[in-house]
This record gives sequence, C-alpha cells and structure tokens, in this order.
Amino acid sequence: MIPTPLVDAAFFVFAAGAIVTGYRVFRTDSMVRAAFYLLASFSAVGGILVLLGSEFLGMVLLLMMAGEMLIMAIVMVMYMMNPAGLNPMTMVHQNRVAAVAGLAAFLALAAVGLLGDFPDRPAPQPALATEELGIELLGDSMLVFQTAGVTLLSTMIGAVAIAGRRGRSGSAEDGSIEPALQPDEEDAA
Amino acid sequence: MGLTSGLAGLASLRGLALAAPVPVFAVAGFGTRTAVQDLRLAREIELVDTPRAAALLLIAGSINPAHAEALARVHDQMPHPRATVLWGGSAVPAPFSPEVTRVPWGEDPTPAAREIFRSLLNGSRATEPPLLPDVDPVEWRGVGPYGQGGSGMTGGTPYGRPMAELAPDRDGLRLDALPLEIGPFYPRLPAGLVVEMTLAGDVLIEVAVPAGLDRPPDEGPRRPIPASPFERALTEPVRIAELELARARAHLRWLSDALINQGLVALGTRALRLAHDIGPGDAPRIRAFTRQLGRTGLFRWSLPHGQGVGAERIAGAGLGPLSRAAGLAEDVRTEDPAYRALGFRPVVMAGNDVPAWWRVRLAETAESLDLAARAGEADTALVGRVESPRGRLEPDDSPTARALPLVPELLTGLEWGDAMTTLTSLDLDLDESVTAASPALAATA
Amino acid sequence: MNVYAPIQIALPAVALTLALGVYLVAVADRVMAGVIAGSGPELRAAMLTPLRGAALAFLQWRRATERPDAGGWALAPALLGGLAAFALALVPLGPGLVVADADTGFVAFSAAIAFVMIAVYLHGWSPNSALPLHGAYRYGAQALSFQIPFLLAMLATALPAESLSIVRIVEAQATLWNVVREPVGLPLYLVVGLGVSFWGPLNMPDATDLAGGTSAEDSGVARLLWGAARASMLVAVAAMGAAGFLGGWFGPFLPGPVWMILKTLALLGLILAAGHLLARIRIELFVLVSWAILIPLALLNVFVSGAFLL
Amino acid sequence: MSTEAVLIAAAALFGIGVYGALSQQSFVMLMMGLELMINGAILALVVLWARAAGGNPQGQMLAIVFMTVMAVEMALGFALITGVYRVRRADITEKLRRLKG
Repeated sequence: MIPTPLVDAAFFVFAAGAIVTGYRVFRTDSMVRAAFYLLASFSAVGGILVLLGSEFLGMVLLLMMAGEMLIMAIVMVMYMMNPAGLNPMTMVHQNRVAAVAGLAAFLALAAVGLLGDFPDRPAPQPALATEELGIELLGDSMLVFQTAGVTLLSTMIGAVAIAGRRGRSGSAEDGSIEPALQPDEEDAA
Repeated sequence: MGLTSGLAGLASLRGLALAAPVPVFAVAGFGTRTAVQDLRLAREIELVDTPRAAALLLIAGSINPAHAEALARVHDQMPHPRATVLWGGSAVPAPFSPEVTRVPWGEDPTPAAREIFRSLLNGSRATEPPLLPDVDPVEWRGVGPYGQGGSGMTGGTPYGRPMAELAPDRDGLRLDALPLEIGPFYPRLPAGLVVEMTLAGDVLIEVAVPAGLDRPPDEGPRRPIPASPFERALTEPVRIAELELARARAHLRWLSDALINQGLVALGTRALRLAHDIGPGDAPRIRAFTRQLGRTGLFRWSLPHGQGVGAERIAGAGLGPLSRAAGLAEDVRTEDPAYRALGFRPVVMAGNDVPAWWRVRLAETAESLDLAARAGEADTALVGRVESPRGRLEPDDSPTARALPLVPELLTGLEWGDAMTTLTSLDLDLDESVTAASPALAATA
Repeated sequence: MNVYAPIQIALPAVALTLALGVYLVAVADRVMAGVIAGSGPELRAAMLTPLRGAALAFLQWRRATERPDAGGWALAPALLGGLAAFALALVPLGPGLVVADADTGFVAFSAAIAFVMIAVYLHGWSPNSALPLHGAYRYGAQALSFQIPFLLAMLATALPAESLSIVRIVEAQATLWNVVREPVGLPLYLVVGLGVSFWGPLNMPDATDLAGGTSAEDSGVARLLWGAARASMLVAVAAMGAAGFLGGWFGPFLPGPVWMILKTLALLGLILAAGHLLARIRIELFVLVSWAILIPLALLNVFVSGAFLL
Repeated sequence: MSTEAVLIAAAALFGIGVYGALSQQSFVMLMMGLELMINGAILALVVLWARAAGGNPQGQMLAIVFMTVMAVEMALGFALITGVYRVRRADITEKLRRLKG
C-alpha cells in the first residue's frame, strides 16, 4: 500500500489542481483552453476518486471525460464567433449575482461538510469495491443500470433527431426565422 | 558531473550529430525536378517534408521570381543553425544574399551539403539571419478598445489576423471557413504549383489555381538540361526504345511521389530506384511491383473512387493517361507509322477516376518497356507532336497547361486527403508547360 | 491499487523499457524501410542513424510559430509519452512482475488510450498553424470512431478472466490464448493499436499529405520528443496486445518474461511491417468502417466470448 | 485526507460550477458550469461512500447514475445547440428571446 503522507500530499495536489483549473475554465479567452482546463479539473477529481479507493469510478470518469472534452472543444470552435479569443471578451451576464450565488453555494455546502456528523464506516479494500460494484450493477441494481442504458440510447436517438438537418418535423431550414444579428460592438460593450 | 565531462558530453553529442544524414528541404526550380527527386536515394541526405525539420535549404535551378518571397519565408522557418545552398541556376533570388554557397549544375551537391552542415555545427560558419523583416501582415497596434486591433467580438483584425468568414458546410450549417494557400513549395506538389482553397472543416469548398504559374524564369535556362527525349521528338526522329524507356521512367518517378503521398514512403523509394534500374524487357518486374501495390490496399481503401471529370469534358484534350482512363483512345503514338508497325495499341480503361489513372499508368509502364524491347533500332516517324507521359505535347501546347483548368472542378467538394491524392494523381509538370510555351522552342519547330 | 514495485525501482524500469523500445522501433523501422525500398537492411547505418538524428535535434534550436499556445505545445509530447509509460506500467512481464497491478487495469488502459486523442489534439491545435490544426481535427474524427470498437475488443478479453485486472486476464489464458478463443479480437485490437500510435495506414494526424500534420511545425528537441512519444505508445500497445491476446508470459521451455518480450517484439514487427506495406486509408472510409462494421463485429466478438463462458 | 477536506473541495467545485452556470452567456460555457457542479457532486458522493457508508455498493451505483446524467446533459445540450444554431445562428443565451422555433 502507498504510505499515508504520500496519499495526503497527492490529495492536496489533486484538490488544488481541480479547483484552480475549474476556476480557470471561466477565466480564459480561448474556448479550447477552457475545455482543456475542465478536463484537467475532471482528471484531478478522477485522481481523488482513485485515492479514495473507488478505482473503477475514477478511471471511468477519466475515460469518459477525455472523449467528452474533445467533443466539447470541437463544438465550441464550431459555433463560437470568436473561438480563439483573439478579441478580448467578457461573455458574462449578472456577474455579481452569479459570484454571490456561487460563494453562497460553496459556504453552505462546506458548512454541511464541516458541521455534519457522518458515520465513520470506511469502505473495504479496492479489489472488493470493484467486484461489489459489478455484482451490484448486474444484481440488485440491474433495473437502475438498464434504465441508464435505455436513457442513453434514447438520448442518442433524440440528439440525432434534434441536431440533424431533417429535424423532428421536416427540414430544419424550412420556416425558420433568422434573428437580426445585433451589431457586434453592442455585445462587447 | 564535472564541467569537463559535461563539455566532453557536448562534444560527443556534436560528434554524433555531425555524422547524421543532412536534413535538407529541397526546392526544385525550373528543369531540376528529377535531380531533386533523386536526392531521396542519396545516403548522406535526408529529404524532409517541412523546413522546420531541415538544417539546409537546397535551391535547385532557377525559381520563378514571383515565388522569391515565398522561398524566403520557407528559409526563415528553418531552425538555427541553418544555411542555404544554390545548386545550378544563374540568379540568386532577391532576398537571399549573393554570397550563398553555390554548387555548379552537374555536380553532386552532397559533399558541399555535408561540408556546410559540418561547419554549421562546428560553429565555424554562422547561421543565416532571417531574410524577411518580422512585420505583421496588417497594422493593428493601438487600434480598437484594447489596442488589440479588433473591434467588438468578431470585427477588425485582432493581432493583424482577419477573423474567419462564415460559409455553408455540407450539412447545411454556416460555420467558419478557412482560406488557405498551398504551394509553391509544398512538398507533395510539383514545385511551383500554387493552389488557393477555402476549407470548411476538411472539405475544400472553393479551389482556384492562380494564373502565371508557368511563367519561365527571368534568367537561366529556359529548357531542362539535358532536353528530354520527348522534347527532342518534337523536332527530330528519336529512337522509339529511348522514348519508351523515358516514358516508363517518368511514370515510375510520378509513382514514387504519389506513393509517398499515400504514406508508402519505402515503396515510393523503391519505385524511384526502379526508375533508375529498369531497362527494355523489364516489364515483368513492373507487373510484379504492380501486384505488390495491389496488396497494399491502395486501390481498395486509399485512392478515392469515382472522382474523375466526365469523359465528354476531356474528349480531345489529349491528357494521356487521364484521357485513356476515361475510355478515350487518345494517343499521338497511334498516328505514328513507326508505332503502328510495332503493333502498338494504347491502354484504354473505363474507370475515369483516380484508381483508373493509376492503373493506366502502371499498365503503360509495363507496355512501354515491352515496346522498348521490341522496337530495336526503329525511330519515330512523326515530328511536330509527341505523346509525352502526360499526354499530347506540341511546341506551343502542353498537357499540363490543358489539365490545370480542370483542377478547381476536380477538387471542389473533396475532403483534404482525397483532394491531395487527386492532385498528385494528375501528374502535373509545370516545367513541361514552361518549355512548351517557351518561344525558343516554338521557333525551332 | 496494488503497487508491487517500489517507486524508485518502478520508474527507472518503465523509463528504461520505453527508451529501449523506442530505440528498437527506430532501428527496426529503418531496417524494414531499407529492405522494402530495395537498398538492403544496412544494419550499421540503421543502428547509428537514430542516435545521430537525436543528437542533431539537441543542437537545433526550437522555433516557435506566431502566437502559439506554448504551454500546450510543450505539454503534448510529455502527455503522450506519459500515457505510454502509464499503459506500460499496467502490463505484467511475468507472474508477479508488474509495476502496478490495478484491479481496473483494463479501464485504466482504456482511459490512457482515450487521453491519447487529447494529446494529439493539443499537439495540433497549439502551434496555431493550418496544417497541424487540420491534423488535429482529423485525429478527432478518427479517434472518436475507433474508441468504441477498441473498448469492446478489449472487453471480450476481460470476460474469460472474470476480472478487469490485466494480470488476471493473462492468467485466464493459461490453457487457451485469447487469440484462439476470440479470433476477431486481435485484428480489431491491432487496427486500433495502429490508430492509437497513428502509425502506417492509420497515420492520419501526422500524414504525408499534410506535410507532417500535427508535427509539421515542430523543430529540434520537440520534434524528437514527439517521435519518441509516438514510438513508446507503439511499444505499450504491442505489450498490452501480447498480454491481452497472446497469453502473456505463458509458453513452453523459456522463462515467462522471455516469452512476454518475444511476443511483444512479434507484435511490434507486425505493426511496423504493416506501416510500410499498407497504404493510408481514406478518413471517410475509416470512419464509416469503424461505425458500421467494426462496432457490430466487436459486439459479436463479445457475444461469442460470453456464449462460450455460459 | 480527511472526509471534511474532500467535502470542502467538492463544495468549492460545486460553487465554481454555480458561478459559471449563472454568469456565462455562451451555451457551451454554461454547460461547463453544469459539468463542474456534477463533478463536485460525484466527489462528495464517493467520499461519503468510502468513509461513511461502509462501502455500500449502491453509493458507487449512484455515482454511475450521475455520470449517465452528465452524458445525457452533454449529448442533448450539444444537440440543442446545433439545432438552435441551425435555425437562429445564435450561440449565446441573450440571442434566444423566444424558445419557440
């Protein structure tokens, strides 16, 4: 087993990394950089999950997020007017309200974490954890697992139907109204 | 580690590096295409695809003066330490220093390249400074709300770079389009060819070839030295055996470049080696090589199918293998009594797409070697026009000049990889076009 | 995660294996290229040239493009090389001879493979130049297409082992190798292996028709490192293939680790030869084949393997 | 690595996510905020599973459900963005004054 001080050090590195990169997501001009910062944040959380003994979840999180963030970067480059962030932009609204809400959420949840009284019943060794999860997935929670699968399938079908050129009801181009684009200066102001 | 051992390590690093093959980015000027291609077989030289990987810039022959600035830009992209070697050619292109090392045409540039490389690494020769001033394409400093040259979110030219324009993609979305110009020194294209394109994602939605690419260089020879047998055949009878061997070699040289474009670098080098090795009667070797190429999956998954122009569109254009792959039996050789006496029949196929172009050329390579073996001492009987490896060549008209206008319609709508494959499969040769248009040649005919 | 080897032994061991592997790949690739090109193996030159080229790379200066993302550009080769090292650390050389026997070794390996596309995208995006960027998007399309067939092909090896641990997957092949048990698995895995190390017919991001693609703007040490990272990915893929499909350390007469190395070398040879003898596949065709043929094939493979276990 | 420390890290991630989801104009950036919130939730869930629930496998099961939610949110989000862009050519929330097509 890895000695505890090493685990502690790793946790602090991962936690600081997750929070800093998570914050950087909203503080960078380039969309691709934002996606990569978010991926870094997820990777750090994946690392913490592994430290906590939930190896399977940590690795699955990494596996999932790598693909997801690549798609996210591509989607942003596709649709953003200024994906490289060449022109400085502040694409935020209600900044103050949002900051207060974010801080309030943090304080409330942290208070719960600090003040809450959680039972001290540690989980078993990782090997057992993975095995137990497998048995749970295909045993008692089979219904949940299958529901998740069906949900994903219907999501796939729904997403294709929404995004496709031939939309849910006929061609997406028919009968659509294109809004007048506001002058760009107004957006930046 | 002490200072001495550190220095010794550095010295041995240098010693090792000195023996490395010289990474050369070669630029083929007028009439030097085959000589530059042959550098791929030189053991001492490694031809690289990008100036970023090169230590030496080798400029062979004379460059179209319109491309001098592009050449300087290639030079400035090379990492230090770097140097330029001029091989043949009479004029030094404008921004280059006249003191550039020269190697006379006809001499092997390898020893000179090795020597310069050695002195560069030794430090006895200074690396070359950039040729172009470091300026932004557009003035932007101090413009706009943040002094970044832009305005708003998508306006202006932030940092001197124009923002992307929108263009419809093939899925009906309006997304950013990327204007891009490749050439005149893109490693996969014949030297001097420039293609201007607009990319929507990986699809070429607009393609243009600028005019004036086949302008002869201001100075220096107007015709390749030595003149190709095809060019001589325009004015005088030439041995059929020589002409057909030259045709087979030209096809193999094209094949070498085209195979490298498909990722088959080793087999491309093999094709180039074959171009040197083969003689009359070697048709079985070519057929065996063709079978080996079939096993690479080239025709099955690498070449785009069904991407040709209509047969009626190129009827009468005399585009050689392209015409014959479209089912048109166009071949100047059928008009030549000497060829008819040999029982020559052109290779005609009905695919009219890139794989068919390849198959026709490969079959013609073998056929030419057969003809060369059968022809004995026979000379051509037709003077004034000749079937070059690319089609009907006349004193004032070349197949490349006729094929260039087809490029935009052939490439528009293709994915980048397919477009590059189609472009290399056309076997364009601007030198031939320059020579044909050269007044000196027209006068002698 | 059970760590068998202490970190001060494990790190150098993995690094040394990778360095040797990268050198071996460079030499073998040159020898094969020489033989196929018709200039003969030229063994001496093949052994020295990679070292000489590497030395030269250290003497050449790095050159930046205009306004690149310098951090991302520097990170990309390190990330790719690190992923290769991570993947290699999961592969057992013999019974008990493994750096990290993760209980979820299979998922960890898959995560590493998924991160390869991040490394390649970063490498192509960060130089701020058209050809590398094109290579990056190409790899996005390519990698997203082969992820699912890859996962399914690997998944079928975990079924007979009843575990996600690579060591257990090898142990389950004591009597019957997976290559026999599920004949579709290894070819599927090799297709993806070529894609992960973007080698030969599946080298789309760094293709010759893009003049080097994502590495077109690399110079000096950066170019060297990217090449080394690619080669180490190839080594890791071959090693994992040997463990997952060719029975790992099992084999008669010779000791286990020797078998493991021999099998890895055999797979490496196969991949390198494919790189020289197969033409690059068209990206559109590859995407189509991945979604329409490889996924059903891989699913069938899983079903058949499952049916045998019942 | 105490349970409290992990919970505070999770709360911080969630808070940043709330800030991002509320303040960002761009659809995709908004989704990034949502993702960060789920990220924090998964972290809190797993630490409670590991430390307080005695390793009840249903804890991990719940995390898997969270990840499914994340995947669904991404897929539908991207599909909606594509659909909206196709029709309205809008990529920020302010440009959508009406949600009807």
